[in-house]
Amino acid sequence: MQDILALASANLLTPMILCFALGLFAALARSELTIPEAVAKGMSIYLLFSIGFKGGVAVADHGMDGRIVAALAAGIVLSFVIPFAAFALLKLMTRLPVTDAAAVAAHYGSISIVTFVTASSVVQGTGLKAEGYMVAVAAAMEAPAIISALFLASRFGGRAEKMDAELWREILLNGSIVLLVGAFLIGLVTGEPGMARIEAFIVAPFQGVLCLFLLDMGLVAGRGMRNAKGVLTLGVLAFGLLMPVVGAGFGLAAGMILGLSTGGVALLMVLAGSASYIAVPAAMRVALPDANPSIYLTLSLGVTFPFNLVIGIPAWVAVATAVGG
Amino acid sequence: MQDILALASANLLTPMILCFALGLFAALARSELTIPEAVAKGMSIYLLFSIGFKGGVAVADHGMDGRIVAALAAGIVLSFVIPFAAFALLKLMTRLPVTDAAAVAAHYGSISIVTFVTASSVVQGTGLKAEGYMVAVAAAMEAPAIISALFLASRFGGRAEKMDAELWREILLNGSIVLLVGAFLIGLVTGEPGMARIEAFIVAPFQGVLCLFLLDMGLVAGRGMRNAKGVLTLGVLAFGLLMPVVGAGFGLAAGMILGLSTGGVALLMVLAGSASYIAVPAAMRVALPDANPSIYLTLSLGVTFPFNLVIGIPAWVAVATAVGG
Amino acid sequence: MQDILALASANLLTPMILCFALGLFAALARSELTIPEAVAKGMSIYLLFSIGFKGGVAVADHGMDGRIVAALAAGIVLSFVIPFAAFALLKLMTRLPVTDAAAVAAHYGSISIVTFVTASSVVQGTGLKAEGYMVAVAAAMEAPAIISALFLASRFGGRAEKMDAELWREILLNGSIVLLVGAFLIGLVTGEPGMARIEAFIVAPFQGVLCLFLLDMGLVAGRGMRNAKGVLTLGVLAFGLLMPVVGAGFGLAAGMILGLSTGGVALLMVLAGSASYIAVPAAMRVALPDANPSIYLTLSLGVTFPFNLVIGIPAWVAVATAVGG
Amino acid sequence: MHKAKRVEIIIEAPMEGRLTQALEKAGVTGFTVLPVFGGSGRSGRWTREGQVGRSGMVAVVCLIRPERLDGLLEAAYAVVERHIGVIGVTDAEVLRAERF
Amino acid sequence: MHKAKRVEIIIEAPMEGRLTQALEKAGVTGFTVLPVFGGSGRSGRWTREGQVGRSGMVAVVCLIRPERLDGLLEAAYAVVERHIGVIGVTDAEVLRAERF
Amino acid sequence: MHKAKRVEIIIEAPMEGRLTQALEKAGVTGFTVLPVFGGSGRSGRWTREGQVGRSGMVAVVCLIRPERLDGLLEAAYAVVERHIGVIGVTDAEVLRAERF
Ligand SMILES: Nc1ncnc2c1ncn2[C@@H]1O[C@H](COP(=O)(O)O)[C@@H](O)[C@H]1O
Ligand SMILES: Nc1ncnc2c1ncn2[C@@H]1O[C@H](COP(=O)(O)O)[C@@H](O)[C@H]1O
Ligand SMILES: Nc1ncnc2c1ncn2[C@@H]1O[C@H](COP(=O)(O)O)[C@@H](O)[C@H]1O
Ligand code: NA
Ligand code: NA
Ligand code: NA
Repeated sequence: MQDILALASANLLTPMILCFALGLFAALARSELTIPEAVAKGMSIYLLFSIGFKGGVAVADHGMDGRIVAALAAGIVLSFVIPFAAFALLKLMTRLPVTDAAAVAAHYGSISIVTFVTASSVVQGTGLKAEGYMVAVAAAMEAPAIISALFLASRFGGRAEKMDAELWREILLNGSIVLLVGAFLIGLVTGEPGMARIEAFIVAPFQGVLCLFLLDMGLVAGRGMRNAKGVLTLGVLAFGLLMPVVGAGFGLAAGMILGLSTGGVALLMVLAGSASYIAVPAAMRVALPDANPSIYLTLSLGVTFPFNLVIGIPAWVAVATAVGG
Repeated sequence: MQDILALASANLLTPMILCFALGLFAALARSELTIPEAVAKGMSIYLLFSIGFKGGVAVADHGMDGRIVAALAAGIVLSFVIPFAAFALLKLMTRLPVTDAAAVAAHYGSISIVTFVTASSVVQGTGLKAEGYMVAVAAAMEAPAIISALFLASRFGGRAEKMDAELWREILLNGSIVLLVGAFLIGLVTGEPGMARIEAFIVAPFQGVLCLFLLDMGLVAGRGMRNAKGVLTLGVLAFGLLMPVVGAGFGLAAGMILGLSTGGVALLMVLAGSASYIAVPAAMRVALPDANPSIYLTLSLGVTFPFNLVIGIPAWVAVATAVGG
Repeated sequence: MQDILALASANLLTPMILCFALGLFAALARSELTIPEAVAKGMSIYLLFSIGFKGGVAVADHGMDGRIVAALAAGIVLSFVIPFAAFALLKLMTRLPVTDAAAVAAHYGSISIVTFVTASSVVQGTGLKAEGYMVAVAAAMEAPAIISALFLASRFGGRAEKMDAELWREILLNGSIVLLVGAFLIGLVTGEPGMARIEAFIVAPFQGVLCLFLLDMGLVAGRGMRNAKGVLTLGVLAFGLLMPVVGAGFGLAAGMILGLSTGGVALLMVLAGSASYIAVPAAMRVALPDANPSIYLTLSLGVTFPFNLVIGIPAWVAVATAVGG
Repeated sequence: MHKAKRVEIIIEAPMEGRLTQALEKAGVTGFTVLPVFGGSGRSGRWTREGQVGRSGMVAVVCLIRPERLDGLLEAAYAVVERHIGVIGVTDAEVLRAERF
Repeated sequence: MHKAKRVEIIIEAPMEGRLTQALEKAGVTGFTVLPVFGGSGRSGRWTREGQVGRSGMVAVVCLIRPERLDGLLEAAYAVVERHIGVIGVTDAEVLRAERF
Repeated sequence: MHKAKRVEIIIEAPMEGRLTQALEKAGVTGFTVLPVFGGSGRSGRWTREGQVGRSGMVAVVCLIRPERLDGLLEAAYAVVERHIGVIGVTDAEVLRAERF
């Protein structure tokens, strides 16, 4: 417990979290501070590329761990299963209509890549190592949850669009999956010599870019919170705080079964406990258009994302350390 | 005098100034070279964040100097007072209508953060130190001048909008103030350990980013000059060259009274002698809409900014050195 | 031959080429991965500035080589002459109308600055040196080809607009020429001291930025290929693969006559063998509006650019080494 | 100058591809997509700045022969129906009728 | 299809918030804000590229029932009056009238 | 409120300068340039994203007195003639007629 508190407060006073807080403050105070959309997207491309490439180089270095296939399969299963838990919880705790509940469930089965990126940097900062292939696991967890959600929606009377091939292509080839997996493979192929060439670009400035990116995330989350009045009932809010813990529990179990390193377990908890706000919302606008975007966006961006950033990440690192060490 | 010339020519041949000159040339020659708006805004966010953060870390390192409050107060007073001097000079030297004169005066009471950033890098380049809290002083000087200008406008028969709470919020929470003060506080809280994490991002590439940013400023200033034909009478032009000297004089006096370091005096001169072209123009469009934007923008961006960059900064550094050493 | 293959495969497995391949794949698979236009333009500004500046510093260091004027003249002549060869080949190999053939010819006389930037980084990676003033030669080669193309178009019955002063200004002062030459001059004037100030920005991250930029180029080229169905006949396609070899031959001859270093010869081959897709297409839209942009853009971006990146650059480096060493 | 209708559809960006495909199927010969900064409607106020991902909206403008209006509206409506957005139609005239 | 008016207001970006608030007060149910690259008018030519700060202009487009036009114009005019910009109105028709 | 015409010209970005110069010569007192994300027409589908250089298209919107329409169209047509793009005209009304 003390460890968790120490880690949490150490985590709280990093430039990253403070930048996020600054963004939150600015948005809630309705400052006109904004990061241009193109710049924010540019930074996210940088972060995805960097984290994917570093993961690939790590795997190239330490050899292809035999457990990579098992880990990928575990990630896919988690992403399929978690929406059912989320849906059940939502039915228990809230009065959301079926379609909204299914849409929210999809977000929690999928992952937040920014949470993952931040967690990677925290894990590394605490001196832990994690399996390089965790970025591939992250990519594998993006999409399956969407199927579960559509199944839930049709099964319980909601109205889902047909999942046509076009929608599948869009989901599986969404920008962040392609970039993450692509950069991972490039890192895998080029290994250390490739790293030597571009290290000054993708390693040294990483944490600084992450700071500015989290500033923008704070702005976005804060704007989401401002729009949340009326949207979020107490039950929905409580779900947004409880579900990441439940998800992280799933991740912990899976990580232990897989026999991942301490850092790897922490990252899998973070993935399972995080909620998507890029790929899944866009898919939901197409596949479940009757679901209300303000609910799922506010929950995932305005409640769960900050919760994970400030409390979840340090907590899961501490738990993984306690369990693993 | 020789010192000033030596410094000036050393300053003239830095990549920064030459980049500004390149931008000027390209704009005056109507090259289609442009820096996308989003990229320019991204760079300015980087520069503000970096300078604010470094200031905060410096204060964290050397301890909270007791004089910080005095310096902030001095900055606010300067920002209030300078518009009166500017207005008087304008009445003497030009035939601008009251509203235009008041609007111009607001710009000169406020500050140009890019001039400040450039000056910081020159001050550091000449081996001088400056108080880390000067960035907070810069932020404090942004807004007060606007009040003076509105007072002047109503007092002398111009037509000013009512300053409603909304306008105040906009001015005080404008993006650059929030970012500068926020980054300062983040630097103050995280100190050296925070710096160690993001140094590779915010320190090493700083001067290079400043180069590209000044290239863009050159483009903007040059476009402003091209539009200036007809707008600027000789009197107005002379004001744009004289006023920064007058402002710097105020800054020198305040700096000596405060007992700032040599670098600090130079920076306060730069602040007092510079004219806003981001926060104040937007405020004037709301508060004094009858004032002609071409006049104040051309003056501040097309005349005073280049003057400060090329002559002012090295001159004030030399003066501060002569007076201080 | 073995050298070429070794170099080619070493070149193929660099992060740069793999990033380009990733972009190609993403575009052909219709992934929604995109790099915002502003970010792509920002990166290209960075690359042009960096390469220009480094060239200028290199010339400042090693002294103004007497051969610079000869090299510039040679570049201009190449750019004038190559369109005639291209036009003749097009008439032989394809059934393109005169106007289209002239427009395509203009692209091949001019140069692709991204190909040049990539080649510079490969040349440097193989331990070769090249004349710093090659960037000035690149700039000199951008425009003359346009005149040849307009001459060809009017001579053979096509319908060209009058080349008015305005169009000339646009072409000669197009963004990349101004930036490249400007940065070159700034590097020349500030030399090593200037470099010391901004090295951390323009040297260390260079290859990493180039990676992300080539990812975008891959996306652009892939989109071009997707639109190419129907546009490219076999003859036109063959031209796009043969012409860079012919152009490189011209470059080789010129480089040998000039007595350039091995790296310099390779770069001149790359320049002569590359095709413009920024400056010339815009000029063609104004000067030869009846020419079909899909043909010239697809050829230069979708065929010749990838060919040069993957095969041309390593091949010309190997040829230059074989001939020079 | 030829009589035409100008149809303006404000729609969520993720639906753009589906809308324009439907328009093309309905025999539309051209359209233009404009970026949108923000807006307000039944689903509240939103701004583009700071959106993440493919969110945001676009405006699709389409000039067509009057007799084609109904087909277009039907096709567009099928796509837009359950989505956030509006469709506005104005009378217009066009030059270059060979293009329609 | 229902009769409507399409109002298009070109205005300075710093005034956007005030204008849209005024529109909302005037009972408008929706509007769309489009970015503007540049333009020309009595105050001369300008382009967005290279502007610093919150400068630039936006286009606010608003579809409303004809009977609401006067209220809207009054509200808009009060904001725009002393500012750079123009207001244009065209006749239009809209689908989805339940939205207005 | 005064009668006016609203002219909307979609044209390639490299031609923007020439078009607006021609408009000014034709006595137009103002116009607005809007960015375009993409579109489709006889020359196929295109999107702005990922374009390099000065490519892409813009929309130029111009409100004018009806009696000036012919002059404007003539001037615009001379520029646009051989280029990709469309011109649409709608009836409009404007406030602030002193501006036209
Ligand atoms: N009356 C209107 N006039 C113009 N744009 C509108 C109008 N109503 C809605 N919109 C646009 O359509 C989007 C979605 O509208 P809604 O589905 O009503 O939330 C809004 O954000 C606006 O951009
Ligand atoms: N007749 C017009 N047609 C279209 N846009 C106009 C017109 N007049 C002015 N504008 C737009 O409104 C802005 C300000 O106009 P002004 O207040 O006349 O300088 C211009 O920069 C244009 O974007
Ligand atoms: N009917 C139309 N309605 C709206 N925009 C059009 C139309 N036809 C063409 N355009 C626009 O004009 C551009 C060029 O058209 P085109 O010259 O037919 O290829 C297209 O990419 C569209 O942006
Ligand atoms: Na999850
Ligand atoms: Na000042
Ligand atoms: Na060439």
